[in-house]
Amino acid sequence: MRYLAKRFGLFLVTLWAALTINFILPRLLPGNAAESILAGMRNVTPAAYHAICAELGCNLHQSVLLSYFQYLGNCITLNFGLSFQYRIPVTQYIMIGLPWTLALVGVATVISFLMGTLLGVVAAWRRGGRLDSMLPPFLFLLTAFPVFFLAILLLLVFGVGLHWFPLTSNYTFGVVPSLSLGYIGDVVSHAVLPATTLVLSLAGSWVYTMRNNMVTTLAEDYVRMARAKGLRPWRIMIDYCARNAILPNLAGFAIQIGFVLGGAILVEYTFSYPGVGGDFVSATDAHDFPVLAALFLLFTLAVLICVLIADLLTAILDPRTRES
Amino acid sequence: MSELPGREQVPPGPGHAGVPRTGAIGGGNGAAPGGDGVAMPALAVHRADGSEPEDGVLLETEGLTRHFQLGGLFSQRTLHAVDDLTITIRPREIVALVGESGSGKSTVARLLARLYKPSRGSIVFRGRPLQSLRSRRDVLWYRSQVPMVFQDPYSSINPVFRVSHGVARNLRLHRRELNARGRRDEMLRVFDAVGLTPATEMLHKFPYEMSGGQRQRVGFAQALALRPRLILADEPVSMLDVSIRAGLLNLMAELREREQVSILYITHDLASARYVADRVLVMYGGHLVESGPTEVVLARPKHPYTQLLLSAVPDPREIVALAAESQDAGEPPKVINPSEGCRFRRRCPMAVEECHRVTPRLRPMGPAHEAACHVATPDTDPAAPPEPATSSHD
Amino acid sequence: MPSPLLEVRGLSVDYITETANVRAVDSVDLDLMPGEFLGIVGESGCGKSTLVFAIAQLLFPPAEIAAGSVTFQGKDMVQLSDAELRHVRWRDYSVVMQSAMNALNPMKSIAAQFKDTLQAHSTMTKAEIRERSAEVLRVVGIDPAHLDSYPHQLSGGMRQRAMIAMALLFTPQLVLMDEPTSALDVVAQRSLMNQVKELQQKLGFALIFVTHDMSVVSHYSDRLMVMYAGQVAELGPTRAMFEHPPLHPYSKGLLDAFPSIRGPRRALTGIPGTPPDLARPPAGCRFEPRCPEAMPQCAERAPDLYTVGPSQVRCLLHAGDVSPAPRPDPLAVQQP
Amino acid sequence: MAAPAPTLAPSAVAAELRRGSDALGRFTGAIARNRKAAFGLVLLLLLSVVAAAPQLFTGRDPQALLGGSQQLPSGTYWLGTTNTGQDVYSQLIWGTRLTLIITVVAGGLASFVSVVIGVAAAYLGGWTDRLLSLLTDVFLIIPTLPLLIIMAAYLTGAGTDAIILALVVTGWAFSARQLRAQGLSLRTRDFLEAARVRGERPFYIIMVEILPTMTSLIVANFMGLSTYMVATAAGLQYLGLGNTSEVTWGTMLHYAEENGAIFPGGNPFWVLAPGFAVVLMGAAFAFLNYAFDEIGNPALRSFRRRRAKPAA
Repeated sequence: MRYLAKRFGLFLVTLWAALTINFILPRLLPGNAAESILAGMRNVTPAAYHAICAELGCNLHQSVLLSYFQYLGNCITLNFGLSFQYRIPVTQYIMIGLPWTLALVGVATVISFLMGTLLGVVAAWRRGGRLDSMLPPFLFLLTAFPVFFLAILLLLVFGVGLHWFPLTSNYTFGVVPSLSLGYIGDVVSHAVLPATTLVLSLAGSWVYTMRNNMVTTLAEDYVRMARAKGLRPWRIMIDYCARNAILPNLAGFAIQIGFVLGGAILVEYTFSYPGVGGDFVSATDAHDFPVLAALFLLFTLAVLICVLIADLLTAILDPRTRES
Repeated sequence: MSELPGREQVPPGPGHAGVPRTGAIGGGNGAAPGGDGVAMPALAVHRADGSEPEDGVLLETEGLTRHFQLGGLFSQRTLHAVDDLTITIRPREIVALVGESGSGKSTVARLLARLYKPSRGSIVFRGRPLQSLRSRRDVLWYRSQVPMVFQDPYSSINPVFRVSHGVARNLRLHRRELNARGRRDEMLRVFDAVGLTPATEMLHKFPYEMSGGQRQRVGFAQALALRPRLILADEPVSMLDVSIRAGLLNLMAELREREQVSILYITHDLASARYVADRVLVMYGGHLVESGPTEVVLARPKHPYTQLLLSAVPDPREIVALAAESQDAGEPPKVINPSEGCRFRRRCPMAVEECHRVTPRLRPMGPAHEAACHVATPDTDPAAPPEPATSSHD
Repeated sequence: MPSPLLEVRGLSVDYITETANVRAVDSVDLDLMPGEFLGIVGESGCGKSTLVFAIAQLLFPPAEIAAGSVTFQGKDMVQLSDAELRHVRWRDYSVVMQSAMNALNPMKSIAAQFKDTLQAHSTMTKAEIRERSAEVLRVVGIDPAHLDSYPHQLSGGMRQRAMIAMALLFTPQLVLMDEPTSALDVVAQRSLMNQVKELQQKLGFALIFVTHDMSVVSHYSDRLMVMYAGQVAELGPTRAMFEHPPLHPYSKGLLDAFPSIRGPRRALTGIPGTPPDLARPPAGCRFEPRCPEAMPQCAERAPDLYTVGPSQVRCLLHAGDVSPAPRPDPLAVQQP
Repeated sequence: MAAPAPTLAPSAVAAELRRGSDALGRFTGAIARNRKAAFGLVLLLLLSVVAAAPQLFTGRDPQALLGGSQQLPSGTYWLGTTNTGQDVYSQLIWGTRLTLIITVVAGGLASFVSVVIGVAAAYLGGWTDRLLSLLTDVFLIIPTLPLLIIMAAYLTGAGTDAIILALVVTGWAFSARQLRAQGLSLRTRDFLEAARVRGERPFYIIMVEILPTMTSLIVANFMGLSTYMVATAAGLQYLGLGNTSEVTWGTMLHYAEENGAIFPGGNPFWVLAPGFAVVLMGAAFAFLNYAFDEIGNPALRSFRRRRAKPAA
């Protein structure tokens, strides 16, 4: 249990760090920049003005510490204030885009985890085979491709070039969202290219990490013992090799979620896919700080939850974390 | 090779005139030490050649203790690695510290090398307590006289530099009186002294170009460069093949003779301790359980653990296996939050009620021979020469 | 003479690396009788572990069997495919490795690791598996309550015993042990050796026991094979090698390198120099550069295995057609 | 844009320690022999030459409005023109310099920070280790691109230095963790205790005894970080952050995307050229990283089984 306590401690500290960064960053702005942003606002209602001021900390008569705790209070109660652009509560605004991004990132993560693990395990298991000698160099090259360029390439080839998939957005404009097969088909066809981009960008490093772990595990004595015991090859691969290769790195995989989210922002921007990733970029252009802050917390929280899940799995599956 | 001076004729115990030896130093890379016989270790305090003997003690510890805190904030547990250790080391003497894994012998070495701070007790080197050595000059004074040789030949030398790196650093730090020329000559001298010849060639090699035995010799050469008083050797031969081991053991005996240096030889191998050491200290579970001149302790072991250790050492030349059918499974003691009483009691065939209550203190068993056991009986006639070691433990 | 359980003929193993192909084991011949205890002794790098893993068909790249045959139960194991081998493994011969700490799967309990072995070769029910596992643990002196603990929760000695218990699950005809006691202290080592000998006599399996420390097997093994630089230097009854000086100068040097714990103390000389580089083995006898009794022809002519009484030795001194210069064995003379 | 994750298991350190010889001599040898490393190095040298002397490769001013809007590649404009008629090819050449500078400087600084924190945490141990490891874990968990975008957004108009600062602050954590792992496995090595027993000062021990043995991992991490920096910096500029008036491959991608270069009627080469240039630079560093991974841990090398099982 001590292992879990330690990891939960990390969860809290990281959350607090994210909150604090969010609080400090706007205050770091050089004085004039804050004014210039405010000056740039069109038809700013007094309430919005004060919200922005509080956000940017320009009403200095209020002590920083007080506004810090006020800010923390707001975050806990999910009250992130109003979006500058749309004058609606930030939480409400986020909810619109969130499901789309969750679907996209969720699917991409699951696929790349499964594909990455499978390819890594098989490549390492058939050491010296075609797959193992051809895979690593190709995969490594893949990591050299920036995500947004992968997106552009796929868009260019399959969208503009072959017209297999629509070019932008999450479903055809004007189609009424319903559970009909047609609508779902439409949504899926819109999601294929963005999801593929994410999978390609993530699977690359995952397969490489997995293969390296497997290669190290294969050299262990207990794998040689497993062969000596006459166990079936696939049982050795799964029960002895994969289990020892995957488990210690679950936390490492969870941290990769951070990269997936980063990727999602770039992909949604390129495909103008209306998820929170796209919102993130548009909020940046519009200096919509409350939305930016909330989304940043959301992303950090997402990764934190994944890391916690990974820790839970490790605590359950890996006996070494249990007290001897 | 001439017959070796019979150790047995020399009655043990300090103060007796040692038998002068004419141990010639064998050159050659680990080559059999040639010349007329091998420098056999003997307890020589009064040198026949009249060199002025040092005063009685080089290093002594008083109630030396080291505990380690384990566990998190709530489950605080203490590991008693070394408890209440009182030993003395004299000049030009090889003392063997023998014990199994978990006995605390390596912790003692690290305490004497100031890698660990004692939890309690004191260490006094040539009359100066270590705790009082604060300034860099004082620390360097101690470091220049008490170097250490480590166990693992593959990790005790930095692989990225040439093997002469360690020796050069020692000379630069502790032998400031030497100029570059002087340092170079000294490097050649120490490499020759440990049998790494041709020294000029060996100096330029990298660690991965050397065998385990040669690397350990580099370790000794680094120590020699300081003109040390006491070398702490933490299991210097245990990772070497048996055939190379003999060369290193002979080297230690030679160094003790020629370089007037004492060696604390830490090992789990009683046979090698008997071969090279003048005195032997046996440790179990962090306690010193028996100490005395090697031949006496091995001839008449008083502590049941020493007897068990002695009987368990397989000797290929024994014609028939000793009928030592001891059921002892050799499980190491648990020294985490240990209770009072002798720590060997659970494995001891002679344990009595008192053993479970009172931790035994070291009691004299014969001249310079002590054991920490309630049941052990001192020698009736201390002057009796030790009969040949055939005792067996059943 | 009953037919041997295991016949090894001309077994050679190569390590294939980009720079050179190193012949770690050079055409070893070996016969093992049922129920026989064979000790294999040699220093690091002499190929003893490689030989045993070659016999057990457990070599991983870059090591590969270059030539020779290993006939066990009438079948040449080198020719068997992995599938065919799988049925023989552990049922008829099992392996005990050096450090039990990483030979046991850290992620699975002892019981689980016994279970998957039993299930691979039999159709025992869960209860039978549990019972059999408890039984073999009791045989090696471990409380069956430890079945559900994990490797990191056991002490060094107990892990080693659990490994031996696992090797005896099917009471195989042959057990191969690769330095099972080197990680143990001398007291634990003796008690384990006593137990291994007891089990061998009770269950009747043949045993190949590899160690770098000659003294460990000196009282337990029936026959002893001394290996040097990938070749068999000497092979013969154990007691023959200890009661009077061994035939091969290397075995003699090895034996003399042991400081004695009892009896008179003698000066040790050890064996100076280092073993040859197996990538470029010398023409003549591989021990010649370090041999105190080397003769001029030893450098050119590679000795074969010559039979001397019950033993075989790879040394020209015993070639019969060479008159060794009569030199008294220095150590034998002054034996008091 | 996922950062490559070269895992150098501590057990690999043992292999390196046993084989390590004088650092520099062996590296040049290792690089020469390793095809990937050689390929990466040649590519890098080429890019550096282009960065150093762009005028050798194009006479035109990258900003000058010359041709028509988004013309396809032709004899005069090898890669076509931008929407304002600028020559895409000369922009590509002139953009090399700043892109390489940002990458190498950010990669180098992040590497430096990760070495300092990683080695300090491993060597000093105790509370410092706990604090630094916590700091590393926190920066590992916080998603890097969002944090980067926020910092860039707040620092708009602050130019390239701000971007480099943001890249370094968010990029150091992963390699710090790896360096700490290797540092910890080194701590148990006796030669560090031997140095302490000799009376060496801690600073000397870190600088002379620890760092040289970690060179192959430090270099591998620098290469890995540079691959990450190329892609991430380009990503930021692609989103329109940082100083969009400077000529870099990232800004080219930004304007190309905004002006529909990839859609029918646009000049696709305006986006493909900088895109593949970024990939090229990333690949150069990636291959060097991969090569140093193999030097550090030979077991990872992929090889073809040469000989079939021998007949009896």
